[in-house]
Amino acid sequence: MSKKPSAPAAKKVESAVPASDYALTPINASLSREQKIELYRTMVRIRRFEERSLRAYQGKNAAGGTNIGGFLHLYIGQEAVAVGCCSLMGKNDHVITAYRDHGHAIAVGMDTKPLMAELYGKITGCSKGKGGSMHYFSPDKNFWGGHGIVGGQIPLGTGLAYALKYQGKKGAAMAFMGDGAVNQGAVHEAYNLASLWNLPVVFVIENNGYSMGTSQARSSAGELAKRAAGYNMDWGQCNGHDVFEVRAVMDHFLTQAREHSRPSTVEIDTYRYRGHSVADPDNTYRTKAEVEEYRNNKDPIQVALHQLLAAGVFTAEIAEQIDAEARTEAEIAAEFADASPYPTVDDIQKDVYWESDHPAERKSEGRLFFD
Amino acid sequence: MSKKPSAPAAKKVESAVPASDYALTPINASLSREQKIELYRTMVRIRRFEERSLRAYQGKNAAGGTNIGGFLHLYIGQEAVAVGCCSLMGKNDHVITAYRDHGHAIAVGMDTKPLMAELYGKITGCSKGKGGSMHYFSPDKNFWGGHGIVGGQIPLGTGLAYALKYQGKKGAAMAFMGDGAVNQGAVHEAYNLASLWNLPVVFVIENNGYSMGTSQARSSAGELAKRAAGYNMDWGQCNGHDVFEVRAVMDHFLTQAREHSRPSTVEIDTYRYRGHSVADPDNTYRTKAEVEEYRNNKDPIQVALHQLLAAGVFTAEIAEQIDAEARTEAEIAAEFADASPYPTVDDIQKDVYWESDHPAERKSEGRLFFD
Amino acid sequence: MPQITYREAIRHALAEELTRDPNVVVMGEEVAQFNGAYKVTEGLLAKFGPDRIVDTPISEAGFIGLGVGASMLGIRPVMELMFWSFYSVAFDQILNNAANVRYMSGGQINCPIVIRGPANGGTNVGATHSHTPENVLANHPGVKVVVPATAYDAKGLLKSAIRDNDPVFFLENTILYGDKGEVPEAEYVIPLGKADVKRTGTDLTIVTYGRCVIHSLKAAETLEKEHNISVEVVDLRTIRPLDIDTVLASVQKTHRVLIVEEQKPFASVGTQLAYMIQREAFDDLDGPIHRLATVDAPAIYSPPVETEQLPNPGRVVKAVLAALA
Amino acid sequence: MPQITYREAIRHALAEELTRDPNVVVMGEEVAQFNGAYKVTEGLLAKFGPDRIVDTPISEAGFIGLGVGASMLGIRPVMELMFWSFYSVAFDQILNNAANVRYMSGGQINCPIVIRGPANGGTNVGATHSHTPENVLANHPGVKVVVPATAYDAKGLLKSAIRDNDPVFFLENTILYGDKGEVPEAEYVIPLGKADVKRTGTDLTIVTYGRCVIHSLKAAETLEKEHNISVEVVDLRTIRPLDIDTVLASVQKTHRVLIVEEQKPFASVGTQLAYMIQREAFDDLDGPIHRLATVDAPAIYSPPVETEQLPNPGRVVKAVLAALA
Ligand SMILES: Cc1ncc(C[n+]2csc(CCOP(=O)(O)OP(=O)(O)O)c2C)c(N)n1
Ligand SMILES: Cc1ncc(C[n+]2csc(CCOP(=O)(O)OP(=O)(O)O)c2C)c(N)n1
Ligand SMILES: [Mg+2]
Ligand SMILES: [Mg+2]
Repeated sequence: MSKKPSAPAAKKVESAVPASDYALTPINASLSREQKIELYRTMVRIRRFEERSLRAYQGKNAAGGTNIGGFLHLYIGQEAVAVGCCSLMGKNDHVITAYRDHGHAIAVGMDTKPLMAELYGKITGCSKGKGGSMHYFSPDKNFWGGHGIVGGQIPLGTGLAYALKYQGKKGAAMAFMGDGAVNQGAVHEAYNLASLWNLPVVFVIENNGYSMGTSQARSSAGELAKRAAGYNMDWGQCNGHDVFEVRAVMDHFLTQAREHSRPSTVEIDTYRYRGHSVADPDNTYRTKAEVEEYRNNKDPIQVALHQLLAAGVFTAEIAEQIDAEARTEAEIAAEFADASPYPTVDDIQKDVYWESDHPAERKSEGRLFFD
Repeated sequence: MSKKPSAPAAKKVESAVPASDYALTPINASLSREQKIELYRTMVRIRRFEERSLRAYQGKNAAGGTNIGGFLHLYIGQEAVAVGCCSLMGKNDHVITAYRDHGHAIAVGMDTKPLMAELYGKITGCSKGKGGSMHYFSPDKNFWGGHGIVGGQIPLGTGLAYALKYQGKKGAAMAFMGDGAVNQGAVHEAYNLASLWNLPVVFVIENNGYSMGTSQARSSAGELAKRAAGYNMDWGQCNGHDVFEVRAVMDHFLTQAREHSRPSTVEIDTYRYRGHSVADPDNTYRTKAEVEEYRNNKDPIQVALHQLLAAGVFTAEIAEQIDAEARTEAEIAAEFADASPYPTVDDIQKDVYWESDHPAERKSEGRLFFD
Repeated sequence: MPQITYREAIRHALAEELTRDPNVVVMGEEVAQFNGAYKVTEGLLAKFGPDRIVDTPISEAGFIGLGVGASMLGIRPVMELMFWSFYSVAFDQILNNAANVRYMSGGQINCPIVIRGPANGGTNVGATHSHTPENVLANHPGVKVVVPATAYDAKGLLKSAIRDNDPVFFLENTILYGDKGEVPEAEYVIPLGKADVKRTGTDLTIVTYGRCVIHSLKAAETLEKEHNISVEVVDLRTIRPLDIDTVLASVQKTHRVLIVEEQKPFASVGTQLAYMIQREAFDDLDGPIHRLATVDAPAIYSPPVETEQLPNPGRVVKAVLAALA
Repeated sequence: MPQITYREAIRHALAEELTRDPNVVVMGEEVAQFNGAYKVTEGLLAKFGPDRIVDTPISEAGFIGLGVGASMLGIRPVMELMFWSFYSVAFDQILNNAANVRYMSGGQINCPIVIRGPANGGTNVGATHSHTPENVLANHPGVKVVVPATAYDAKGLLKSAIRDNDPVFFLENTILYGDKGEVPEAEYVIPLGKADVKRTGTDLTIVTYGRCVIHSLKAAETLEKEHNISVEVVDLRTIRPLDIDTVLASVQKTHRVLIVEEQKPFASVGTQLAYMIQREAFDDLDGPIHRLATVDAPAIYSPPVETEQLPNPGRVVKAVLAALA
C-alpha cells in the first residue's frame, strides 16, 4: 500500500525578476518592436470593441429593438491577462475560459466582425447567433469557448491537455476561471486529475476581487492559488496589470507544462471597472473610489503605454493611431453585425446533432427531434 | 477590496504526546475502568456483528433465499476509528458517514437487532428495510446516516454544524469519509463553506489506503488531510489502529469546534481486511501479505486488548467473556432479523412524503403518487 | 386590492415567513448584500440581518447540501438558485439527498427545504442558463414542484412551500418578476396541488402552467375575438402534487385538449399529462391531445429567434386551431 | 452462432473498437487494474495497456468533463460510470457541456463521447444507486440514448455508439450482464434508432426496452399459454433517436398498447410514447394506452419487496389483462 504521493512536493514559484524588470526577461526582451506594439494594439482593440458593444447594448436598433440581449460581461480592465497569456501560444497550445470571454477571443486572433455579430444574435456570428456573449468559440484558433456555468469549463480544459498528451503533442492548455469559480467542486476534481496524471494544463485564476457582488474575502477561505498545493501542484501569483509580467510568469508555467507535462495554477491579480454584467448595479459592494484607484493607477493599457513610450518602442502619435484604428475596427464590426441577418426559425434545429447536419452521412435512424 | 483571508493561517496540528502515551492524555486518563472496557467491548461488538452479517450474507434463509441483498461493506479492521470518535460525543455532537456505516451505528449506541434486521430487509430494521446496509439512520442517537453517494454526505454534515451554530448549541458535527471521497467536488465546496463560516465540523478521512481497488497513490495527488490547508483549516493525521490515539487527537479538534467554532480535517490511518464489499475479488490490488501484516500487527482490537491487559484494566477472562457476549448478541440479532417480517408491497409508498404519512395533517391537495 | 409585482409577492412571502418562524433562513448567491441577482430578496438583509439572510460562495452542491443537513436538525432553509439551471451542479444533493433521505431512513428524517429561483427561457442567456427542469424534478418521488404564474399565486404558494415538511422546489420566472397582479394585504396561503381555472371556456381545454398561462390567456382572447373559439385555461400551479381532477373535469366539458408548456418536448410534464388524460378520460376525448412545447433544441441565444423557439401567444393560437381542425 | 453473455458482448464491442480506432480510450473507476466493478472491461488493460484503459479517481464530474474536452480534440472517450446513478454528480458536464457544446458553438465542435454503465434497479442497492435516467437524458436535444436488452443488441449498438459523432449515453443493466445470447463472430453494427419487434402478436402491443423486454417476453408466453392472448413485443433499443414508426405500425395492427418500463412514472419515457402514440395513431386505438412502470417511490432496499416494486413478468401479465379488460 502506498499512501504517500510520489511526485515531488509542490512549491510556490516566485519570480526571480524584480517587478520593474519584467520587460527584460528573455520572453519579453526577445520581442521585436512590432510584437511589443502588437500586445498594446490587442489590448486597445479589446477595449474599444467592448466599449462599442456596450453602446450597442444600451442603444436600440433601427427597428427599435434591442441590439444585444441577455448578459454582456465586459473584460474592461483585465485586458493584460488574456493578451499576455494568449500571446505566448504556440500551435499546440489551447485556451478555454468562462463567459467573460471577449478578451480571450480577440487575443487568440478572432476577427471582431463575427464577434460583434454574435452579440447581435446574427447568423454571421462566430457561433451563428446561437451562443451569444458567453459562448464564443473558434476551434481553428485553438479557442474552445466561452462557457456559462461557473467552473464548468475547467474539466474541459483539463481534457484538452489530456488529448495533447495522448496524441504526443508538445503543447499546453490554459484554462481560465474567475476568483469565484475556485469554489466549484468540478475545479478541484480537475486539479487532482491534472496533477495525478501529469497533464500539461495551466489553470489561470483571473482574480478581479469579486464574484458578482461578493468579494473574495466573503466567498473564499484561504489564498486562492495556494489550494493547488493541496494537489501537489506548483502555483504562482502575478500582477495582471502589466502585460509583460503576465508573459514572464506564464511563460514559466507554460514551459513547465509543455516540457515536463506538469500542471500548475497561476492567480493573476486584475480588476474589472464595469459591473459584473451590464445590468449589475455596481454600488452595493464596492466604492467608486476603489474603481477609480484601479482605473487611474493600474489600467493595463495605460501601464503598457507608459512602458512602451518610456522604452521608446513607439511614440504618442503611433499610440493614438492605434487607438483610432481600433475605434474604426469596432465601428465596422458593429456595422457588419447590424447589417447581418438573424438566424431563421428553421436554424433553431440546426447544429444540434452532427448527424442531422450531415444527413447524407447519417447512420442512425428514427426521430431525433420531437414536438 | 479585500483579497486576503482574515482568519489566522491554517496549521498542521501535531500532537504533543508521544505515540506510546496516548492513554495518558487527560481525555483518556480520566476514563473510568468501566469506560475503558466499554471502548474495547464496542469494538468487539462491531467485529462480531459484522462477522455474523457476513455469514448471513453468504448463507441462505430457510426458504432458500438470500438473507441480505446488495452491498455489504464491512468495517472490520477500522473499528477503533468509529469507536474512538463516537466515544467523545456529547449530547450536541452529531455524526454522519458514508455507506461503510455499521461501525458508526453501533458506536453511537444503536441496538444491533434493528441493524441486523435492516440488512435482512425487514420492517423491523432501523430504516424499515428501506435503506439496507448503506443507509443506517438514528436521529435519536444524533446519527444521520449512512450515505451511498461517495462524498455526498459531507455537505450534509457541514449543515448539521451550521444548524448547531445557528441554534447556539455548543456541539460539533463529525463528517466521515473515505480516502477516495476527498476527490469529490462536493467535499471541497463543503470545506470552503465550513472554514469561511467558522462552522463546528470535523471532517474525518478514514484512510484505509484504497477506494475499492484503487490505492491512494493512484487516486489522489498530494497528502489528503493537507488539502484542508488550502481552505485555511487546521488539519491533523492520526494512527487509527489505537483507539486511545484516535480519542486524544479527535478530542483536540472536537474541542476546537465546540469552543471556537472552527472546522478541521483529520486523516486517520486505518485498514480494512475484507474486500471493498463482500463481492469484491480483493486480489487484483493488494497482496495477502499486506492484509496479514495489518491483521497481525495493527488490529485495533488486539492493540487495545494488549494495552488494557498490560495496564491491568481487565483480565484475559473478562476479555473472553466480552467476546462471548458479543457473539451471542450478534446471534440474537440475526435471529431477530430472521424472524421479522418483510415490509409489504403497500409499504413501498410509505415514508416517501411526510404529508402522505400524516394524512390528517396534510395541507396540500392533488396526487402525490403516479402509476 | 393593492397591485404588486410577482417579485414583490415572493419577497413578501419570504418576509412574512421569516417573521413567523425563526428557523427560516434565506440563503444563496448574492441574496443578501447585493439584494438578489434579480432583486427578489431586496431589503431582507437590512430587515432580518446576516444570520437569516446569507450570501454564499458559488458552491451550489455545497450550500444546498448544507441546507439539507441543516434542515434535518430543524432549520427551514429557503435556498435561492440564481438560476434553476444551476441545479446541474447540485443535482446529487437535490435529488439524492433532499428527495431520498426521508425514505432511506424509513421515515425518520424530514427535509423541509425550499429551493427557489427562476427557471425559464426568453431572456437570451443561452442553452446552459435556460433549463426548465420541472419534469426532471417531479420525476422523483419525495419532492414537490411548484411553478406559479401570477403574483397572487406566487405569494400564497411560497408560503405553503415554506411551511411544508417535504422538500419543495419552487420555479419562478425572470420575465414574470415585473408583472403586477392583485394581492390581498391580509395573510393567505394557497395549498400546493390545487389547479386554478384561469379562464372558463367550452371548446377546448388548455392545460398549462407558469408563463405559458399568460401566453395562453392572451391567445384565448384572440381566439375568442377572431375565431369565436371558447378556450378554457387550466393553470396547474403545482406540478407535483398534481391536481389531475380539475384537468379531467375540464376535459369532460370541452373534449379537446392542448397542453402548453415551456419544456423541452421529450418526456416533459406535458407528456405526463397526456398520458394521464388519455388513460383516465379516453372516452371523453374527441380527438388526440395536442401539445405545444419549446422547439426541440438547446436554447438559442439570438433574441428574436428565441421568442419563436418558446411558446408564445401566436404559437398558441396556431396550436389551438390545429387541435380543432 | 456462439452464445456469449451481454457482458462479453459489450467487452467485445469495446475491444473491437479499441483495435479499430487508436483514438478510442476507455476510462472510468476501476475499469483497468480491477477489471471493472462488474467485470465488463476484464482483460482490456492487459490487451491495450494503461494509455487506452484508464482508471480514474472518484471524480465523475472531473473525468467526464475531461472526456468531453478531450473529445473536442479528436479523442473518442468511452467513459464508464460504475452506476449510471452517479450521473447525479456529473450532470452539468453531461447535460450542459457534452449535450450543448455543438449547439452553442454554432456547430463548430463535435463531442463524440460515449458514457456507458448500468442503470437499473433490482439488485437491492437502494434509492441512490437505482436510478434509470434515460428519460432525463433523452429530454435533452443533442444527445442519443441507448438501452439494449440482449447481448446481440448490446454489441451492435455499442459499436455504433462509439463510431457516432454525437454524444451517446449507453445504459446497461447489471442483471442482464450474465444473460447469454447468440452473437455472430463476424463483425456487425446495429444502427441507433431502430426498434426491433422481438415477438409478433395480434391482440396487444407492448412497447418496452431494456430488461423489461425480457419480462415482457416471459409474460407474453404466459399470456399465450394461459390466456390465449397474442402479444407483440416491440423493443425500442434506442430511446433517442426513437423509432416511432415501428411502434405505430404495431399499434395499427393490434389497436391496444401497454408500455412497460423500469422508470419512475412521472414524465418517463413511457409518457413520451403515450403522447406520441395517441397523437399520431388516435383513431387506431381501441382503448386508452396503458402503462406499467416502477411503483412510484424511491427504490426500496428490501430484496423481495424490490422485486415487486419493479416491473416483472407477473405484473406485466396483470397489466396486459387489465389493458384488454
Ligand atoms: C454554477 C453557476 N453558479 C452561478 C452562476 C451565476 N454567475 C455567473 S458569473 C458569477 C460570478 C463569477 O465570479 P468570478 O468567478 O469571480 O468571475 P468574474 O465574473 O469575476 O470574471 C455567478 C455567480 C453561474 N453562471 N454558474
Ligand atoms: C459518486 C460515487 N461514485 C462512485 C461510487 C461507487 N463507490 C462506492 S464506494 C467507492 C470507493 C470509495 O472509497 P473510499 O472513499 O476510500 O471509502 P472506503 O470504501 O475505503 O471506506 C466507490 C468508487 C459511489 N458510491 N458514488
Ligand atoms: Mg471575479
Ligand atoms: Mg478507502
